[in-house]
This record gives sequence, C-alpha cells and structure tokens, in this order.
Amino acid sequence: MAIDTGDTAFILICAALVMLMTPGVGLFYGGLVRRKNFISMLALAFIAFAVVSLQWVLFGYSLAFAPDIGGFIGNLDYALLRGVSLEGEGIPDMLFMIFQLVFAGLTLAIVTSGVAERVKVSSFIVFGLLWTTLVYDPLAHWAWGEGWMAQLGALDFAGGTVVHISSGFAALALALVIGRRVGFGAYGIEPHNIPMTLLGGALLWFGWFGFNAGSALAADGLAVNAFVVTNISAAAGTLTWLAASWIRGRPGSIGMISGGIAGLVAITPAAGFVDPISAIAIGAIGGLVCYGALLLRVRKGLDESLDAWAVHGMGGLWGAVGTGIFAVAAIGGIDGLIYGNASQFAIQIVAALAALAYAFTVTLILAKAVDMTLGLRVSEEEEYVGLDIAQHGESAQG
Amino acid sequence: MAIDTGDTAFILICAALVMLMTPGVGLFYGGLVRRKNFISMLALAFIAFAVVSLQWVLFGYSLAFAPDIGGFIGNLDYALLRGVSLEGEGIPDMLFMIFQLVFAGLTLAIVTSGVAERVKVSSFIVFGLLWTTLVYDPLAHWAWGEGWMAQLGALDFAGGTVVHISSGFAALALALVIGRRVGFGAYGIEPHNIPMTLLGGALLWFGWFGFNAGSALAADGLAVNAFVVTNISAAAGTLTWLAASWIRGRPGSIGMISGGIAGLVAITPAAGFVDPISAIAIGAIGGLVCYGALLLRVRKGLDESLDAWAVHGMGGLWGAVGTGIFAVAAIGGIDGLIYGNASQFAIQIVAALAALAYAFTVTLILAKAVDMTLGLRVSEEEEYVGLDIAQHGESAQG
Amino acid sequence: MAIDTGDTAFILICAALVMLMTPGVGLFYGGLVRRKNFISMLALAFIAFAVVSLQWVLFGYSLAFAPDIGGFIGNLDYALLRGVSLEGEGIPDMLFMIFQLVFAGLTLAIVTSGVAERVKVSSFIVFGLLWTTLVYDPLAHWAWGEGWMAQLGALDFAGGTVVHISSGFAALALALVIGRRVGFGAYGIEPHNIPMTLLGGALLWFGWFGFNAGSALAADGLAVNAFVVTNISAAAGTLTWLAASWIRGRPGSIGMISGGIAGLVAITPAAGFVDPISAIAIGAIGGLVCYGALLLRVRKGLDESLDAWAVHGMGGLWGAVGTGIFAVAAIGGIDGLIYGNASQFAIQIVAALAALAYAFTVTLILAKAVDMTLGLRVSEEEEYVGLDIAQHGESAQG
Amino acid sequence: MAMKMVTAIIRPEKFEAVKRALEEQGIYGMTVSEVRGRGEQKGIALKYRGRAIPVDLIPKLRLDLAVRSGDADLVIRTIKRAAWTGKFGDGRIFVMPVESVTKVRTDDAKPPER
Amino acid sequence: MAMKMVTAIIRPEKFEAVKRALEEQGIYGMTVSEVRGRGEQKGIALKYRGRAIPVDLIPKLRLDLAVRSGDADLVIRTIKRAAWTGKFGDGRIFVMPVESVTKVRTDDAKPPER
Amino acid sequence: MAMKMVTAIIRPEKFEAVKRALEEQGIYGMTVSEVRGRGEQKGIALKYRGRAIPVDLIPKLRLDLAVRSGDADLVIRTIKRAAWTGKFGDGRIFVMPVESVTKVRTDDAKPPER
Ligand SMILES: Nc1ncnc2c1ncn2[C@@H]1O[C@H](COP(=O)(O)OP(=O)(O)O)[C@@H](O)[C@H]1O
Ligand SMILES: Nc1ncnc2c1ncn2[C@@H]1O[C@H](COP(=O)(O)OP(=O)(O)O)[C@@H](O)[C@H]1O
Ligand SMILES: Nc1ncnc2c1ncn2[C@@H]1O[C@H](COP(=O)(O)OP(=O)(O)O)[C@@H](O)[C@H]1O
Repeated sequence: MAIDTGDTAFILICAALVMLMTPGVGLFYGGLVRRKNFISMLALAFIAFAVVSLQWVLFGYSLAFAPDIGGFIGNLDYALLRGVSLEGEGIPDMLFMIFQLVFAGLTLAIVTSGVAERVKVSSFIVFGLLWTTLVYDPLAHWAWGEGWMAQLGALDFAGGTVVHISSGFAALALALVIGRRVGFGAYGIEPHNIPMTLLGGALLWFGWFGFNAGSALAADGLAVNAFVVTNISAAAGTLTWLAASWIRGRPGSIGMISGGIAGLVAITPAAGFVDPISAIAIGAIGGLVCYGALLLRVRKGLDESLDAWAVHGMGGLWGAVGTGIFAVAAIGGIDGLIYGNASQFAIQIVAALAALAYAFTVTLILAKAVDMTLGLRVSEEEEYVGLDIAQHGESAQG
Repeated sequence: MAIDTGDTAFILICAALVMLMTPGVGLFYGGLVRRKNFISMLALAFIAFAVVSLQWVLFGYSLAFAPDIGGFIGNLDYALLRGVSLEGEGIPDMLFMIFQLVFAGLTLAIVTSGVAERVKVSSFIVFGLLWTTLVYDPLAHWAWGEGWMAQLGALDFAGGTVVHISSGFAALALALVIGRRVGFGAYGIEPHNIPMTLLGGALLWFGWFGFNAGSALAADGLAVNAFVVTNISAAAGTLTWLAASWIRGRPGSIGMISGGIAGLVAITPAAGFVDPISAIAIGAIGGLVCYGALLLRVRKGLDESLDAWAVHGMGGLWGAVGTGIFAVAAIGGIDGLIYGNASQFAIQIVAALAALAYAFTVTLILAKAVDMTLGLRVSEEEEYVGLDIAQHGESAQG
Repeated sequence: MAIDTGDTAFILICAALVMLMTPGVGLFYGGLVRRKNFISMLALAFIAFAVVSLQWVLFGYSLAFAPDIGGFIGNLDYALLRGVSLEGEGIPDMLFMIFQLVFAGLTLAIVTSGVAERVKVSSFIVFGLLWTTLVYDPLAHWAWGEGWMAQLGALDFAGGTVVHISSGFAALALALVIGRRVGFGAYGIEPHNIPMTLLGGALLWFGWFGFNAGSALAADGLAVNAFVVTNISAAAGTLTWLAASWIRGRPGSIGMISGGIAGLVAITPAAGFVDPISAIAIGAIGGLVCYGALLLRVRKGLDESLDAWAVHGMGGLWGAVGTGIFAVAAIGGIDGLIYGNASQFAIQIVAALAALAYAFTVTLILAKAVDMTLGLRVSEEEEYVGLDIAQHGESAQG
Repeated sequence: MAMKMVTAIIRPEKFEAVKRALEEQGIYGMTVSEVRGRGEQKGIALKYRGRAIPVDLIPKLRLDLAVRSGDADLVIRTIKRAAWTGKFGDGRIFVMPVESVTKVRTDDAKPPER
Repeated sequence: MAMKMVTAIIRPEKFEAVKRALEEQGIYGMTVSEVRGRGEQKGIALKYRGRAIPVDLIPKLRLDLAVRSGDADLVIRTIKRAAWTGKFGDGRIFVMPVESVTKVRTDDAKPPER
Repeated sequence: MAMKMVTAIIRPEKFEAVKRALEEQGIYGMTVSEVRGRGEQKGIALKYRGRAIPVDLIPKLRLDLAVRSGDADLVIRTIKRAAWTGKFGDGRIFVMPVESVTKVRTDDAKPPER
C-alpha cells in the first residue's frame, strides 16, 4: 500500500494540533499559579517540548518503536531516525515518528504540575531527559510498540495509559519528593489569571481532536468516531464537574474547564473503541471521578499543585477501565464488559495498574536521584521571589 | 461513492477549527466587557458549547437533519445518533453530524452578546437549551435539511442565515427583554482588555476558514473558492470599517477587527456562490453596513452590548441579500441579480426576512418565559459586583 | 493530473495555519513593547494582512507569478485573479494563490519590528503597499516565479530569502530611516507582557508547520520531511540560544522563544532539501547566529527594536547558506557543499546576498520617500503618549 | 503654597464624568490607579442559596490629586457630585496633608545640577 | 471624628487571613492594590554562580484602611499578627494622618445639590 | 524616629536609573505601583486634524518610600536628578507626613503574641 494523501494530510495537521497543546498546557498551568511564576510555567512547557524533541529524534523514538527487546523496550535500530522512511503504508513512517514525538513532548509538559512554583530549571531538564527515556519510552513501547501490553491485548487508543496515567502519577511522585510549596495550607495560593487558564484549556480541547482522532492514523470512519466521542466526553465532563461544584457552592470556571479536560482524558484510551452514547457516560463519570480525586488530594494536604494527578492520572485510570467496560466491536473490533467480554475488562485493569505502578515508582526513584545530586528545588528565597525572576531573570508584569 | 480520505481529513480539521471559534467568541466578548465580567463571558461560551454538544447528540441533530415534518422540522429518527453512520458519500455521515454540531455550539455563544454582564448562568443554560431546540434546529432544518427554505431554493452556503441572522437578532431580542445594564448611557462602560478582543478576533478569522471552506463538505475547488472569498471579504471589511471610523475620529482597533468580522459574516452565505471580485464588494459593504448598524444602535440607546446584532445580525442580512446579488453560476451553479436572475434575489430576501422574524419572535417569547419563571437577570448587587464573583465565585485579576 | 483531495485538504489547512501567524507576530511583538503600544503592534499586524490581502488579489499575485518579464517581475495577466483557476494539478491554482497570499501578508507584519512604538499608521499603510509591490512581489517572482533566481537554481523551499531575509533587512533599513525611539539607550525600554510574547511564539511555531510543510504543495513525503526538520530545527535553536544566554546570565524565556524562532527561520529555505540530522545543525547554529546578531545590534546601538533583523534577517541568511551546505539529493534532488556540490553553495550565497541588497536598498529608498512626503514617524508627544492612544484612540489597560 | 492630597475612590464607570467635572473647575493634575475595595458595610452580601455571602473586593479607581489647600473643598464637592449614583459603592474621598510637591522637570529645561 | 490612614504592605498569600482577622475586629472598609516592593535589606540577594544578585521587586498587596484614630493600634496589631510568617518579606505598616473622609453617597439617597 | 513618605510619580523607563541612584544613597526600601497620570497642563494635546485632543492618562510608575525625615531632601534630589529628561511627563514628587512605621516580621523570628 502506498501513501494516501488524505491520511497524510490529516496526520500532518493532527501533529501540528498536538504540538499546540504543549503551550496550551503552559498557559493552563501558568494561569493557575501566582503571577511571579507565570513565565516559569510557560517556559517549562516549551523546554520540555524542545528537550524531548531532540531526545526523540536521537534515540527516544527507537526505544519506543524499534524492534522489541524482551517485551520491555525497543532496540536502537531507529536511533538518529536511521531507516525511518518517507514512504510507508497509508502514511509515511517518518510521519508516524513526528506524530509520536509531539505526544512525548506534551507528556513531559503535563508532569510539570507536580513541581510548579518551586523547581530548578536545570534539574528539570536533567530529570525530564531521564524521565522521558526511562518512563515514557518504555510505556510507549509496551502499549504501542511491540511490548508486553500490546501482546496482552490491552487497549489504549490515544494514550490514556501512556500519556495520562504516566504523567499524572509521575506528577504525584514528583510532588512527594519535592515537597509542598512554602506556605501551602497556611496561605491562600490563588490562581492569578483564570482567563489564561481558560484559553489554555481551549487550546487543549482544540488540539485534543488531533490527539485522539489522529490516533486512527488515517482519515477514516475510526478517526471520525474518535473525534465525535472526544467532543461528547469533553462536554459531558464539563457539565458534571460544573454541576458537582455547583452543588457545593458556585459553578467556577476552573471547575468547568477541569471537567472538560477530565472528559478529554477519560475518552483518550477509548476513543477508537466506544460509541457516542458510551462517551457520554465515560465523560460524565470522568468529570466526577476527577473532581472527587481533587477533593481527596486537597483533603490529604497533598501539594500536587495543578492537579495533573487528579485530572490526568485518575482520569486516565478511569478511561482505561472505562474502555474495558464500554468497548464495542462495531467500532474497534473488541467488546468490553457490558458486551460480555470480562477478560478485556481485566486486561485493562492489569495494564493500567502496571503502568501506574511503573510510572510512579520509577519517577520516585528518578526524582530522588536528581534531588540528592543536583537538588530539584530552588532555595526558599528563590521560591519567595518567584521562579520568573529567580530562574529566568524576567517578570510577567511591567 | 465511498469515503474520500482527503475530504474526510479536510472536514475533520475544519470541525476542529470551528470548535476553536467558540472560545474565540468568549475572548472577543471577554475583552470588551468590564474586567469584573471577563470570566463570565468566557464561561458562557464554554457552557454554551458543552450544552449544545449534548443537546445535538441527543436530539438536536435529528431535529435539524432527520427526515422532514411539514417543511418545518426533522423527526426523531436520528435521535441519540441512531443510524448516523461512519460510512457515507465523500465523508462519513457522522462527520457531517459533528461538523454541524460545532456550528450549533458557536451560534449560541454568539447570542451571549445580548445578555453580557447581567445574565444568570442557570437561566442562560435553560434558555440556551430551549433556544437551540426551538430556534436554531428549525432554522438549520429549513436551510440545510429538507425544510421549506431549501425547497424554495434559498442559498445559505455556510450559515449567514442559520448562524448569523439568527444569533444576531436573538441577541437583540434578549437585550430587549433583559434590559440595559445598570448605568448604561449614564456611565462609561469601557472594554477592559482590547488585546484579548483582538486575539479572539484572530481565532475567529482563523476558524472561519474551517467554517466557510468546510461547508463545501469536500476538499475541492468549491472549498478553495470559499476560502479565498472569505479572506478577501474579511480584509475588505477590515479596511472599510477602519476607514469609516477614521473619518469620524481615530482608526480604533476594535473597529478594525469588527470590520473583519463583519466581512466574514457577510461572505458566509455567499462563499460558495460568488467570485473573488464580488467578495471585495460584499466585504467592503459589509463593513459599512455593520458600522452603520452599530452607530444606529448606540443612537437608539439599545444595550445589545457587544453588537452581535449589528455585526452578525445585520451582516448576515446583508450577506443573504448580497448572495442574491452577486451569485454567479460559474462558481455555485446559480446566478444572482447582476447576472439577471432577479428571482434568486427575491428568494434570498424572503428567506432572510423569514429567518429574522422567526428568530426574533421566538427568542422574544423564550426570553420572556425564562425571565418570568426563573428570572433572566442577576440582582442589581450582583451586577455591581460583577458576574465573575457573583455567578462563578472567581476573579480574573489577582 | 486532476485535483487531489488530500493535497488540497492539506494546503487549505496550511494556508489557515499561516494566516494565524500574522496575529501571532502581533502578539509576539506586542508583548515586547511597552504597554502603551500593545494595541498598536497588534493593529499593525492586522492592517498589514488586510492591505496585502487586497493588493495580492488586485495585482500582487500577478506581479509575482504571472509570466516573466526580463527575469525581474511578472506581467499583469493574473491581475484581479483573471485566469486563476479552481482547477489545477494536484491542487487548484487558486489555492496556490491564497497560500502565497498569506505568506505575503505575514512578511509585511514582520517588517513592523523596525518601526515599533513610533510609526504613523497612515504612513505605514502607504509604505506597506509600496513595499509589498516593489520589494516582496519581485523577490517572490525571482525565487518562486520564473525570475532569475529560479533560473539560476537557487533553493528557497519555503521563504528563507523571500520572506525572512527580505523582512529582516527591510526592518533594519526602516529602523535606520525612522531613527531610534526617544530615550533608547538612555532609558530602559522593557517588554511589558512576556507571556503574550510566548503565546505569540507558540502560534508562530504552530503555524510554521503550515508554512514549511505546506510549501511542498502536496501531502507527501516531502511535506513530512519539511514538517519533521522544522520541528527539530526549532527545538535545537531553542536550546542553543537558551544555553548561550545561560552562560551569560540566566536563561530567559524571551531568549528561549527567540531561539525557537531563529531555528524556524533557519530551516525555512532548507526544509525540503535537508535531512533530520542536518536540521539539528541548522537549528543549533541558527540559534547562535541570531543571538550573536542580537548582541551585535545592541552593541551598535541600533534600534531595530524587536529584532526582525537579527532573527529573520540573519537567520534567513544563515538558512540560505545552510541549505547550500546541507542539501542532500535523497530529500530534494540536489546536493550541497558537504555532499560535494560547491556550486550550489555559491549559488545560495549569490542569491541571498542579492536579495539582501535589493530588499535593504529599495526599502531604504521607499522609507525615505514616505518619510519626506508623509512623515513616517509620529510626533515626540505622540510617541511619549504611546501609539495606542495617539494613533488608535484606545488603551490596552482599563 | 500649602497643598493637600485628595484621594478619591470611585467607580470606574464614573471616571470620565469626574474628570470632566474637575476640568471644568480647572483641576487637571491627577494620578489614577486600579484598585479593589469594599466599604464599611462589609461589602455587599450576595444571597446565595439562602446564605448571605459577603463579597469583598470590587474594582474601583483611585484618584490622587495634589491640590492647593484652598481648593480641597471645591475638589471634594466636585468629585462627590460627579461620582454620585445613589447606589452602593459610590466611593470615599480622603484628604491628607502634603508637606511638599516637587516637579521633576525644571522649568528652564536644563538638567538639575548634580 | 479623627481618622488615620493605615497602609499595610503584605504578602498576597496572607490577604485572606488579614482580612478575616480585621473582620473579627469589626474593621471592614479597605482599598487594596497590587504593588511590588522591596525592604530595607535591598531585597533578597539570590546567589547566582557565586555572585549575589539583588532581587528588587516582589509582588505584594497594599491595603489602605481609613480608621478611627483610636482604632489604629488595634488595626496594626491585628494585621501584624495575621500577616506574620517570620520569613523575609512579611511587610510593613505605615500610619499617616487623615484630615477628612467624605462618603460620596449621601445617606438620604438623593443626589448632592449642585 | 520621625519618618516621611516620599511619593514619586516617574516615567516607567526611568525606574532603573532612579532605583540605582537611590541605592547609591543607601535607600533601598520602596513600594512600586503602576499608575496612569497627567500633569497640570491638561496632559498633552495631540493635534488631530487641526483639533487639539487632550490626552489624559499616560502610564507612570509610582514609588512610595518611607524615609527618615532627615533623608527626605536627599531622596527628592536624587529622584529628581535620575528621573529628569527635560521632556514633558518627567513627574512629580510629593512628601507626606508619616506617624508610624511597623515591621510585620519581629526581629527575633517569633510570632507576635496574641
Ligand atoms: N475605611 C475605608 N478605608 C479605605 N477605603 C475605604 C474605606 N471605606 C470605603 N473605602 C473604599 O471606598 C470604596 C467604596 O466604598 P463605599 O461607597 O462605602 O462602598 P459601599 O457603598 O459598597 O459600602 C470601597 O470599595 C473602598 O475601596
Ligand atoms: N522604606 C520603605 N518604604 C516603602 N515601602 C517599604 C519600605 N520598606 C519596606 N517596604 C515595603 O514592604 C515590603 C516588605 O518589606 P520587608 O518585610 O522589609 O521585606 P523584606 O523582609 O524582604 O526586607 C516591601 O516589599 C515593600 O513593598
Ligand atoms: N496635581 C497632581 N496631583 C497628582 N498627581 C499629579 C499632579 N500633577 C502631576 N501628577 C502626576 O505626575 C505625572 C507627571 O506630571 P508632569 O510631569 O507634570 O506631566 P507633564 O509634564 O506631562 O505635565 C502625571 O502623569 C501625574 O501622574
């Protein structure tokens, strides 16, 4: 089969859309922190993307997608993109490479939630390189390369496990290692620019169409299904989180957009396997699960500051499970629990928990290692001054 | 005919582009209000989109596009997207569904202009559901389903009537029902963040390519024509409004971008029927018509606050008429007035006025009904405090 | 060959992406100036785009792409888009026209760097019309029409010479004619909103995929290569500028994003001719070259205020040369210096220097002419007050 | 010449009216800042599901005007008239003593000697 | 009634605590603005590659409260207690004389006569 | 120790120069806010199609410095010198009495007793 221009056009643009999600995360997070750390959050997103872009080209793509070693990792056959062709079936191999690259970059950007307002840039670069190599690349290999999850038949259409469980639980581990922000709990640490968070959320929702529909790797009915269920789930998550927070007080816009992201995360692994009506359920429950997780985190006094764990980690977990429940053969060829296939449900849980455990544990070790050698955290003075001035010598205002 | 990957790729991305217009409207409006209502305008846009997303999937799409009942409305054959296929001719039916969904969501977001800075969120949700169901869905059926306008041969390529006349005149009706903002006329109520309005305008211009070119439902010469005339008309509207406001004073950027939007609105119904040179005329006149409408509105002391009526309503009206004037068979198969086809011109006027009257009247009734039951408007205290705090418990600054 | 829907879909969307770069430039620049000129920078970008949009349709496209007159300019065969067809080979001719239009609009927007915070809007419009007609259109004809550069075999895949050298050196010439901002050197003139600059940079990076990959004019392997090397070069430039500025102090985010833009500029002419590994070199060196140019400009006390010269001009120059060095026949059919083809290297240098000299000289003359007749610069009072109020009667704050 | 600092907190929407009224009295110099504030009444209490939620901080403009002591009363009266709506949140005017006012720009347009 | 203007510069994170503490003392009226500042110690010196780089301006909130003279000490003590963390940057409280305070809104809800 | 509040309105571009000049005199503590202002001359009149349009509000920085009374003159002179350009809009410096200055952070790093 040769290259199809329609498929190629689609995935090229999808890759661009997913790229835009990385600054989208930066804006989303940047609006949620205090003004003195606004630039820092944006810069971390860009730096994550740039660092991973090179890592991926040099060897990351190969680790994830080159021929398998023991079900765990790819070999170095594709290092430096050797043998990655501009030809391919449907789309060029090289296009698959860059489409995967933008996912890898985004994932590291999501992780910055766990160290917001207190991380040293230099240490983050080192950590990020290690994390992408030792956490993201293996997970991508497991689920989408020739790794054990793929062999087991675990379903992860667009990255619920690889991207969201991994980044969410990594953020949690990081937050545990780096410790709470000074004054967390005692002070009120308020979002300084909610409109920027909403704009970031809009870019995420927009880019997510590329993320999920593009994961069909073709401009076909499957892509259309993914696109449609993505929007439905996002809308449902928006409304359930809004409603739940309304019951407890007023319907804030941060809750609204967080619900939308929760819905987007939850549908991610399922987008190529479930139908529109199931997407309402997945998104609606996703909004509630993530809102509950957030309340739990706050109650536990955990400073996983910008809720990557609650939204991406727990939303991804629910999505993986939900895929096992709602999958229907008419869409993706595989049935889930409600269509009588309990074993798929079990596989989903095993794969999700394995990914969770792996991402959490390895991140914990990496974070500790970086902390003990380079120091992950800025000094208290720098934290007080804010990372914009302390780390970047710049100021968002003035 | 099977699915064409090129067409499918194109409409998928166009749907994403149109989705981005909804937060674009939120930013555009949010910059124009006072700071204390910035979040409110953004949140209303997101909520409009989320609510309509579900309504559309549940039954809205069916009302608009299922088999006809009396030329007025579709039946419920496609409710819950039953029978909406992932197959189709050129593009999957399901893709047509989601492409139409993003239009419906956007339209309700435009309507928020009429209640800016004073609407209760809960009442807006109820109103929005009713409005989409009773105003938007029928109009979409008339023009694009099997309704009477389509049977009559009225032309509305991408929604000049369905989207813009309807939302613009609905905003006017809403504004009449809800009443002026406290202090309107007596105080100066100034835009608080013009750069955000310009950014919103940029996203609108960008997304409008998906809106108009995507309405060809294929990646073909017609789509290219729509894309080209869209940009030309926007540029012409930008420059005529700028020039007209320059004559009266200084060339403000709000006038500039409003002229761009006016040009975009005006070309919307015409984009698949007119050639590039006619697009200059349509856009140029569109800028002037809408600027004149704005001046008239201000002189009349009407508080249709963010000028959806002047720009979308009157721009859409001009566009419908202009389509009847400038249509040329070489592009869309049908000639207009200047090519000797006066009957098309008459049809356009009839259809536009009917849509206008229907949208205005039904909106008036719905708004009154919601106002008398739930109350459309916040208390005077809440209006003074601002909707960000009063309705959402949040603040855009600090 | 008929129209290919995949190619057409791709280039349509790419044109939309490139359009978004123009407000992206406005945001990028707007964040870098003082608050009192924020609206001005955004408005100049929109106005540049609108004015060029009409110029291009009326006669600009014809000057650039109609049949050749003496290797220098196109004739008027395509004026008013006469004979520009909705049919074509692969993509419709009319789509090529609009894809080129968005490039022309963007280029003029980049030029505004040289007159930031002190230009009269009316004079800029006159200058812009002249500049596009007398500088941009000929250069586009030379490189991409039937002009002498194309005949010579000079390579400029996506506009390193036509867009970046021309706009960068034009900005330099303009800055020399209009003179320094009041207080430049004596006062500190600081960026007022770095997050907006980063957002603008994100939109540029995003749009650049359309810019470079779209220049393949098809959704094929070449487009994929262009997309991939674009991202790699941007990432490499981001990191080298960041590193270089880190050595001299703290790693600022403006340096980071400027490095990204430098990498994007540098790869632009090369994107269809070099492989991914060469792209690392081109981007990495691009970041350093442009950073060096910026330091030089500051040392020389030149007020080319927002560094279009350093980043676009010098980055474009390096890119043209780099294309001559790294081009490889396996990608674009032509080898460069390191593959033994020194003559291509020489051709690249000749073409780049000719473009540089032409753009700089003609801009100098045009700027002088406009300055002596209409006055390019606002009064000192207006400059003090800020262009937002003085030229547009508006204010970004409040 | 004895001076007073008149600091007025007004609603932003009334700024143009206040400014014009002051101009009519020949008062031009002023410094304006964006602030948020609440009055003695604990701000406004919004009713929310039966409970009253106090709302604290509402956007206001702060005007600082250094005026001749003799003009202070006129300035206060002028602002009061122009800023008045009769609704909550109309604002406050404070007068504070000023010991000296210095213009940075020397009138003969030469830099101040070192 | 003699009044004082109490101007407190506090860390933004402590605003809620300060406000609540003041409310408990019956103090409601205040005007808040976003400022940046540094203390006498030249701000904080960040160590950067061995060199110490002074950091000048750190975001703060400025609270202006016009209070009865007799309440000034209470207000100062209350703010001090609530704003305290013991770390650098806890802030400063200034007291300045106020000569008059005028409410714009006349209590009988009629516009002030011209 | 008697203190004065020196409030200077300067052009934003001159802030670094003013700050440096003050540092040279050993003056570090200050609070800075973004304001807009116009001078006695009704702001600047821009000529626009023959008509002169007054332009009101131009971005400025406001510096508040609480200084020892004896230092006030030095501070004023220092600011005046550093902020001067000789062009319109160079700014104003006001001095106002301060009755007390309190540091929130007690020097022994223990919380203030309740
Ligand atoms: N005691 C005070 N100290 C400082 N500022 C005050 C005081 N009282 C009122 N203000 C300022 O004046 C503004 C308007 O006050 P006021 O008209 O009393 O509001 P309201 O009518 O809502 O009580 C407040 O928002 C606040 O900024
Ligand atoms: N002399 C002063 N004049 C005006 N403002 C001051 C002065 N000293 C301190 N401030 C304000 O108080 C804030 C906190 O000061 P302080 O607690 O002394 O900070 P630090 O502990 O860092 O020295 C400063 O950021 C500044 O806004
Ligand atoms: N009487 C005043 N009261 C308060 N602020 C003033 C007064 N006069 C001037 N200012 C402030 O000082 C700034 C500079 O004033 P000035 O140098 O007189 O401006 P210009 O030279 O344009 O007249 C003004 O923008 C304003 O913020």
